Amino acid sequence: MNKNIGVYVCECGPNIPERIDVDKVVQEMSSMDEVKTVKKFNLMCSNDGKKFLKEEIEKQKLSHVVVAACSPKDHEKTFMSVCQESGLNPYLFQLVNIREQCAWMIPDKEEATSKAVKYIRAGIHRVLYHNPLKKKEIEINTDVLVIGGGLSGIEAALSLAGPKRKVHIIEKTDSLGGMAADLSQVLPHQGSKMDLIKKKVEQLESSEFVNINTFSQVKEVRGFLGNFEAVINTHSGNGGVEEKEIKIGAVIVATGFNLFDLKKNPIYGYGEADNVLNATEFEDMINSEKILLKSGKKPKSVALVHCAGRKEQGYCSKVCCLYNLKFAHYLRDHHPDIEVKELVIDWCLPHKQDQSYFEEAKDKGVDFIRMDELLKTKSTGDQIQIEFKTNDKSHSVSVDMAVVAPAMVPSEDTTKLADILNIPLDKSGFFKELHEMLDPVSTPMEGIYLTGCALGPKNIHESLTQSHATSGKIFSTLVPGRKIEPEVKVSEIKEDLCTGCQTCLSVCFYGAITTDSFKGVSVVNEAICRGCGNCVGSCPSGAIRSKHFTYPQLYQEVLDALR
Amino acid sequence: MSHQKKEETIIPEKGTVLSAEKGTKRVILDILKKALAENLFDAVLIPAQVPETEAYSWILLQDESLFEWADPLPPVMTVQGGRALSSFSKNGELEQNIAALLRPCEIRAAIELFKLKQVNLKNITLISLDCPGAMPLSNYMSDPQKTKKDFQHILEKWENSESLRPVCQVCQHFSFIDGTAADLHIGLLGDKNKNITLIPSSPKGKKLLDQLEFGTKDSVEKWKTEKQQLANEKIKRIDAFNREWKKKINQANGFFNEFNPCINCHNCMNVCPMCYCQQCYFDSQAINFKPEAYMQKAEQKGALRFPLNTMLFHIGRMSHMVLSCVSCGACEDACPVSIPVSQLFSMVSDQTQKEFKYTPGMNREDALPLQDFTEQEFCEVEVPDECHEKAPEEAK
Amino acid sequence: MAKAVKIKKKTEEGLHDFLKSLLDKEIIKGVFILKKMDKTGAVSYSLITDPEEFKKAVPLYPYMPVNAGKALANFTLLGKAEQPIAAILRPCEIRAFVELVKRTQGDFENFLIISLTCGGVLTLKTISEPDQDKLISQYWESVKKAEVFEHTREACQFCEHFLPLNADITVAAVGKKDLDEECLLFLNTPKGEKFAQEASGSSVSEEIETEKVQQLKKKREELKEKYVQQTETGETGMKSLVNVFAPCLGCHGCSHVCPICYCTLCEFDSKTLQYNADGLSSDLKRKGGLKVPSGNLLFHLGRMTHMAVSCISCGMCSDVCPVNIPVATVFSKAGKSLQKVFDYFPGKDAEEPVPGGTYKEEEFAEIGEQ
Amino acid sequence: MEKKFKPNIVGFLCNWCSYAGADLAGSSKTQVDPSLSVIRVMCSSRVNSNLILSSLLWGADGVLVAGCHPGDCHYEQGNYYARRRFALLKKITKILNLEPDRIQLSWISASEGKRYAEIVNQFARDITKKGPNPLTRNSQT
Amino acid sequence: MEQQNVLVIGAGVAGMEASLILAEAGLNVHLVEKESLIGGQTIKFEEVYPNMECATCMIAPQQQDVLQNDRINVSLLSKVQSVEGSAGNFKVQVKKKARYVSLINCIGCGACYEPCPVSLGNAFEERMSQKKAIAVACPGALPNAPAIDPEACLRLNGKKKDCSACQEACGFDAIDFSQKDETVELNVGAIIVATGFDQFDVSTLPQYGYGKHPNVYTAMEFERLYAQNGPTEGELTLRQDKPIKSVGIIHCVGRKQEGYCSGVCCMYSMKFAYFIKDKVPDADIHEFHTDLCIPGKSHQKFYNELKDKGVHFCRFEDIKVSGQNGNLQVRSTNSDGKEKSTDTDMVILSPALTPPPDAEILAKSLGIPQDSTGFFSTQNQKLNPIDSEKEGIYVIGCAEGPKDISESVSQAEAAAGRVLSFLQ
Amino acid sequence: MNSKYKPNIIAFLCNWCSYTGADLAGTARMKIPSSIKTIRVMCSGRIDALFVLKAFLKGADGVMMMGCHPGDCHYQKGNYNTRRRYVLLDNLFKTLGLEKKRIGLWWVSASEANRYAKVTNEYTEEIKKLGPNPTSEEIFL
Repeated sequence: MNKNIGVYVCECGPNIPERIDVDKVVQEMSSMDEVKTVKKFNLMCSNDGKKFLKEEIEKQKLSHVVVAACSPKDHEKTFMSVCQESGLNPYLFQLVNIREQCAWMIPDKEEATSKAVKYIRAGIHRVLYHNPLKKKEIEINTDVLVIGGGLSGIEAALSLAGPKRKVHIIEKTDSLGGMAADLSQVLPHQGSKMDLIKKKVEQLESSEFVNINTFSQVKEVRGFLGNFEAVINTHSGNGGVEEKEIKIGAVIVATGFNLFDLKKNPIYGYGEADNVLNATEFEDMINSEKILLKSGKKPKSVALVHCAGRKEQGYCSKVCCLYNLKFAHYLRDHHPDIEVKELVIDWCLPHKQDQSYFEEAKDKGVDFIRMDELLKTKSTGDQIQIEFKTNDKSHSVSVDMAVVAPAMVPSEDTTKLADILNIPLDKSGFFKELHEMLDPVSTPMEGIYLTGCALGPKNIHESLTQSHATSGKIFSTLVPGRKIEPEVKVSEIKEDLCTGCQTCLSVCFYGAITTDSFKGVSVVNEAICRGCGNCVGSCPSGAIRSKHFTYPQLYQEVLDALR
Repeated sequence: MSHQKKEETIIPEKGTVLSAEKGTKRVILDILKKALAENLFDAVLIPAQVPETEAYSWILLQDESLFEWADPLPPVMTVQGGRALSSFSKNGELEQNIAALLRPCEIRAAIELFKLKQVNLKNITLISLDCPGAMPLSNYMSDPQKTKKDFQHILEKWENSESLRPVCQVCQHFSFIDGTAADLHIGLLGDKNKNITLIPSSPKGKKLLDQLEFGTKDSVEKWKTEKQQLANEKIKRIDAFNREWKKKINQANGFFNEFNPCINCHNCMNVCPMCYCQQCYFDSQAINFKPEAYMQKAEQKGALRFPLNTMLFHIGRMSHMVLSCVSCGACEDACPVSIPVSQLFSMVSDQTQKEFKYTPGMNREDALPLQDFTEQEFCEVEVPDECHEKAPEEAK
Repeated sequence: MAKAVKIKKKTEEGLHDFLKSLLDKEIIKGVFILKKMDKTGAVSYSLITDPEEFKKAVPLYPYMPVNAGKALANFTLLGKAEQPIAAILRPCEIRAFVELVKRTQGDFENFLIISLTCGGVLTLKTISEPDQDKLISQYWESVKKAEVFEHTREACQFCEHFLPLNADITVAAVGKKDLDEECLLFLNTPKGEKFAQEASGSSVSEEIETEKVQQLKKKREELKEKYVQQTETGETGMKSLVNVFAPCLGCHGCSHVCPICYCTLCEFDSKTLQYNADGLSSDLKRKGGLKVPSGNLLFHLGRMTHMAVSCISCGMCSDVCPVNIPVATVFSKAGKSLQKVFDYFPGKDAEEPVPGGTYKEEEFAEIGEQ
Repeated sequence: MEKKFKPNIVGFLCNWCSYAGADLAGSSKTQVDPSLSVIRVMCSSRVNSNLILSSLLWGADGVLVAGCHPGDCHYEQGNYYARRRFALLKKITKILNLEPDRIQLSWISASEGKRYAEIVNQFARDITKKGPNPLTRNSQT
Repeated sequence: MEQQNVLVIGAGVAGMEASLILAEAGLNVHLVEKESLIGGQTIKFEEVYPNMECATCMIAPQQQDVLQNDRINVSLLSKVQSVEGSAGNFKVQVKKKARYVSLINCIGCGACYEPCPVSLGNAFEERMSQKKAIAVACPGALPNAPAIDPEACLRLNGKKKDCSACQEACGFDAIDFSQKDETVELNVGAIIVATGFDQFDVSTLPQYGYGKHPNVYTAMEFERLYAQNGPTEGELTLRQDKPIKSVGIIHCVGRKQEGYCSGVCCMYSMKFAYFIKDKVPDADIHEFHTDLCIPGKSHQKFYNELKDKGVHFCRFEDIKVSGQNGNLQVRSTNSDGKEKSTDTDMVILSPALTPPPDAEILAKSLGIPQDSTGFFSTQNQKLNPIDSEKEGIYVIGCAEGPKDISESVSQAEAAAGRVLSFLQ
Repeated sequence: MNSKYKPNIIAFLCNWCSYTGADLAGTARMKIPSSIKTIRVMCSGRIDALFVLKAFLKGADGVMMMGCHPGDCHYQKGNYNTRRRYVLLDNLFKTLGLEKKRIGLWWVSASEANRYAKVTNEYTEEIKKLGPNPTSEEIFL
């Protein structure tokens, strides 16, 4: 193919000529081989400029275009779309940054000019090695698999299910509802009961777009965004296991949490002293509306102990303060004869209305005791003695009953599921989000989303928000009838050269590389690859090519840098 | 995210001591013969002399008649054993049970290649033996008889000899040091040549000894002591060796002077067990340029050496495999212009591997250094030095 | 009789001066030539552009660190040289370059090719010999006498094509007694004549193929017979082939230095021929033993089918072999026979097609019809 | 013809942080030494020994690799791998007898235009002080 | 819903995320922002906790995406005036102030700043630096184009009607004094409110000495002080210049007054300690806190790490800042009534997050209530956390209450999810 | 030689002539020796010298190459190249002292079922006389 390169130097108004001798640049470039035309233009990114470029490409029958102007961050896309409109593959274009990197950085005009020449020359040499890349389109399946039938899972399923999108929800226990279904009240300061969950479950069960699988677990998930296949194991009543395969476009992990095992640390006295309860057991008491000691008597005093397992786990579980307050409210409201002592390390009430809830409890006569560290909980005859340290002094309180609030910990299947889904865990053992701040419900595997306490301790409204967030993500990426366009500048493996050492596989964060075990070579899944080039950097034999950032392309730049 | 199953390494206290009156090599061969006869293995990978010639090569031995040619410890290392093992085991699990009798450096190469998926160890039992070193291949090729005699002498005395390959003279891993990854080790030291000591170093190895009815009842102390003595001597030598090479390299153009005679045949790479690539990056078209680019370089430099990129090849190859270099010396043996490739690589790898706290081929479970990282490491390479400990963030 | 220039100087000096003046006057932009490296005695090819660097050039040094045909092809693989460059090549190197140009692996344009009547090159191993200088003066003595020097490569010792083809200028060396007094340059082409105008010598008419040269040719032909005999290939068929190649390490150095083996990835290094578990199993069952890595002979025979017809017998392969296999001799033997069958002389003409890439309808008519 | 030595420095900048930082330096009109030529790569992990070594052997007086700060990588972990590879390379270049600080790894974020300028200027000063890469005139490379 | 258009008010991190998701799903988004740039408060931060990531690196690609997305129509310097109609069919009046700079012509070269004769405090930089009447908020602002402050500009405020310094300097004919404020009417199906937060005004509490002692800083001031693209380019140069040996960081400023815990101050206060330790490793840093509120799986680790680095944590019940000649003294009382006095060179106040001042007006025009704290109230705190009292209007990010970036982004994505689910 | 010896012969057949011819032989129920194992290629020109060599070195007792008659090639001229390749192999075998009868080239057209039967039978007989390929037992290849 004949190479006809068009080189266009944008003056960017006065910005570039101020520091760069554009005419000299034009003159230098025109002597280069394979450069068909070199022209300067006042402002390439303007409409006139775009029109000019379009005409040039068509008229001069250019095979490659180099524009020397501003940063690719500013106008790479602009000019690429001009190329596209003019029938030139947009990847046969190179933008050379002579504004930010030359004109604005180098005060000496001569130096800036020669630097610009250097850069443009590199751009011309580079563009000759460009390949016309084509966007691909992949058909998608818009159905969704929700793993976990707790509150988060239910909410996500409800939000997503519709005539154009089926939702499969799988739950390992016998029924939907999860942890939240056992709570006495979810809304402490408003006091309403938790039948809403029931309503939601009913709504799900009646929906024709939802497929509920109880007693089920995922065995295998493979594929990528828009094209996953999952194998589901369902335990039937007689001990048998039924296996089925479903096709979905996205997966939502809503596997919830477990409670910290209080027996792990003797200081909580749990399991040793009678009448030391954990939060769930106390919830049950509230549900049965009977607050009684083991002996059957009503307690005279109850201690609510915060932060059990916080130190062991290394994080604050966020919700315990509030539900302890809920207990306090309940006791004061319904059993005013019971004295309530609340042993607190730090109040964690980060919501605009929670503080007032605390103030109200205070007004109701709850005795808040600050402790720096819990030392011991032991039974002394009828009573439970709790020793703790505050301001470096030891104190103790004695009560009839102690309710200990355990930390939230990852649910037991988390590690196994992470392996199945090929997504990472964080140091606390929860699933790790793609980006803690900006992408809180995504995972490195595009199309697999996380919600609720699978990600870490969360309160109910946060979990619900996240469920909606996952549905938002899925709605926008898997639109029925639309195809997805994966990144174009991805890595590519030359099978002949690949030795199958799997080095690339181990450095790829996104799991975009797999092994074809029959051929013994690595394979890039272009739908997953984001094009960072880490695999290219790791491959010793040069069997991987990162499109648009190939070795020859970069070497051309290096060579010209060294001219 | 597959997790390699851990195979435990037994710190050996007990093994089997066998009399070697018949000759060390004979005893070893007899053990293997027995194992084959009892169908503990289907074949043995072992060096053998090619009949009618002085050449040695690796054979997969199944037919008993071939034992006539087998030699567990030939005077030279022809093909690196790791490479030989890789040549037939990389494309999947073997159907046969194979025992591979390799020198320690070959075992280590095999383990490195195993990590790189170039060796499948599923049905392979690795047997290592105390290695006195090997003779330079070129010496052997020009005078096989004399070299054989010299080697026999070394093997009897277990003393250092100038006639051994330089890297063998300073080899630290000539034996089972602290948990090499072989399944069974054959100690030739310990009552030099009167006895041999079989030390199991994995459950597989132990089972093998039991199956052969040798058991593990004898103390291996004697072997241990002697081995340690020899190791101490070698460690002394290696320091001097490294110092000397550093001095040479630190001269102006030191590196280039050493590689000056290079004719770009890439023999060093082709025989290197760790250069496992189908096509070397430095042979690929990625570094081909137009004549103008070369002219430009020639003009810049006044003269441009041909073949092109010879030095890039060596330094680049070093950057690729130095962390896995087992200092086996194969490269130096194969060099037609006698460049001390292996000595140089050995010096560099010794330091680099220390930096990365990695000894290649010691352990099947260690992750390869460049496939792994920790967040707090190597902060000093960043400039300006900003080594603040980061908030704990999840690795993988 | 051919046109020539005679310079009253030691041959190597005369050539040196001639090239330097070309470079000084920028008639050529670079000289592709053997050069002594600093400090170490190593010699390698260099493309010299700086007249200062040219001082270290040793144009006629009897050493071939790489077949220069391969090096030039490497240089011009992606395009022709833009400016004139002089290249000093030995006859077999020119032939190699021609073969590569045929396969579009190089480009002849803009090269001024200078060659010599070649007395052969020393083996690679001699470079590390301590009394190298002595060896070299012995070499030149034998060249003057048109003898076969024993420390040259085996392939050189039996090389009968030591008169260059396709050279613009040929330096007389073999059998030239007064090598140390005068430099005789034969001008074979108009291009050679044009450039030679810069040489400060007198025009003469001389004969290239002197009696001495013819004698040497004959001597070498005899030697070839002898060496081929020695390899023993062909006597007992497969067994002798196996024995000849038995020490092979599989380093493929021979293919790597071979100018005709131009592939970036050799098929024998590729996955195509690797063992898989199944194949291993059946072979092992059948034979009761198996050499590994296997495919040793397949490599050598296969390589022979690929390039023996174009083998220019430069001897690089033998020289590079770490286990002293006489590769070049075996290949020369096969090559000679094949070249006869196809009536092909490798490196003669860049326009002539490679035997594998062409055919005549009427040839070998009897084959396939029995 | 003693000309003042002006080094040739190759700078590999990651697209997301360091290149943006360099742009910011430009748009803030910060003066930056012209001896560094910028090559944009998507992630610092793309820059391996092949690229750095060839730059050095082909005569770069210095090579700067800049990426996102640890933990900030657009591709999550790329820069950790880049750092490891770089640590290895530092060891390797030692035997070329080059000053080890002819190659430099720096973390430059998108907001650190000023830091970009400082790092580049300082690096250019350092390299100028060191003088040309001896390999530039080495005919063997 | 008849309308496939959505209005997003506020182009901070939440507003941008919601817009991007909706646009990707194929809806048209009107993104209305009152400032001249997008990015909200996040772009003011140098780094964000807990992983100390560079905020600009994090946000810039998102900003680019918003500006380059064909489906997102960004209106800058704009405010919502009134809203009529109901879910599925809102009619919204948006008042768009004139920028006096053409975004089409301007290329952001900055030639116009120099000649402008007027200097004034830069609000973006908490008035710690000066800007011209025509300026961008900070280097790297997006869109990369200045705006003219009509109150400061001599020509526009009438003080010097013939001033055209900037116009003359501009090579692109980008300055357009003829621009007028305008009101546009939008038809949208849903509205997402992402108006963000403001900070509690610490000058109302004299015990902290803000305004009196120059080296008492607010959190936002410190963020800019530390920022590489801020007024000191990241140098910790104090207003009353002196070396920093000791710093006091006071939490919970305004918590009592506002009646809630903002949930983020503990973490960002610790981030400050981290910054200072980085720049001045020898500095003594005192974190004065009440309850440490550090929920989330990785936050406590951050705290532990700081403690290991020698940052002092001190719980107080009552606190007071006094000072003389630039030497500051922090007097704190603990729960036992014990008093402790600490000498510092610098005090940073971490104020509560409050609703922006114009929330009330917006609440009225949208017809949705505010709760007792002044933030917009939502239907049901726990089960419908982002649905406002009015159908089709969603409240996300700090408009709903104080929260961190992660939660804001979650809510943004959730709002998009709600809208899209509704459409389905 | 054991009369029961059954050689292993690999035959590479071109798709258009020889394979059709072989098929025809089958349809006509001609007797083709069971020692022949056919491998179909599109053109005899595809029969790489390496196919032949590899088959031979792996222990095939004979290797047959078959294609269309000269001038009949479905791809115009492929078989001329095949012929040259065969000459090359043949010459190589001869020069190196290998048993050149172990390889052979035959032209068999689509209609020549008879010829196919004839050459295969003849070749099998010839190979039988020659005995097993010693290569199949050779370990040190």
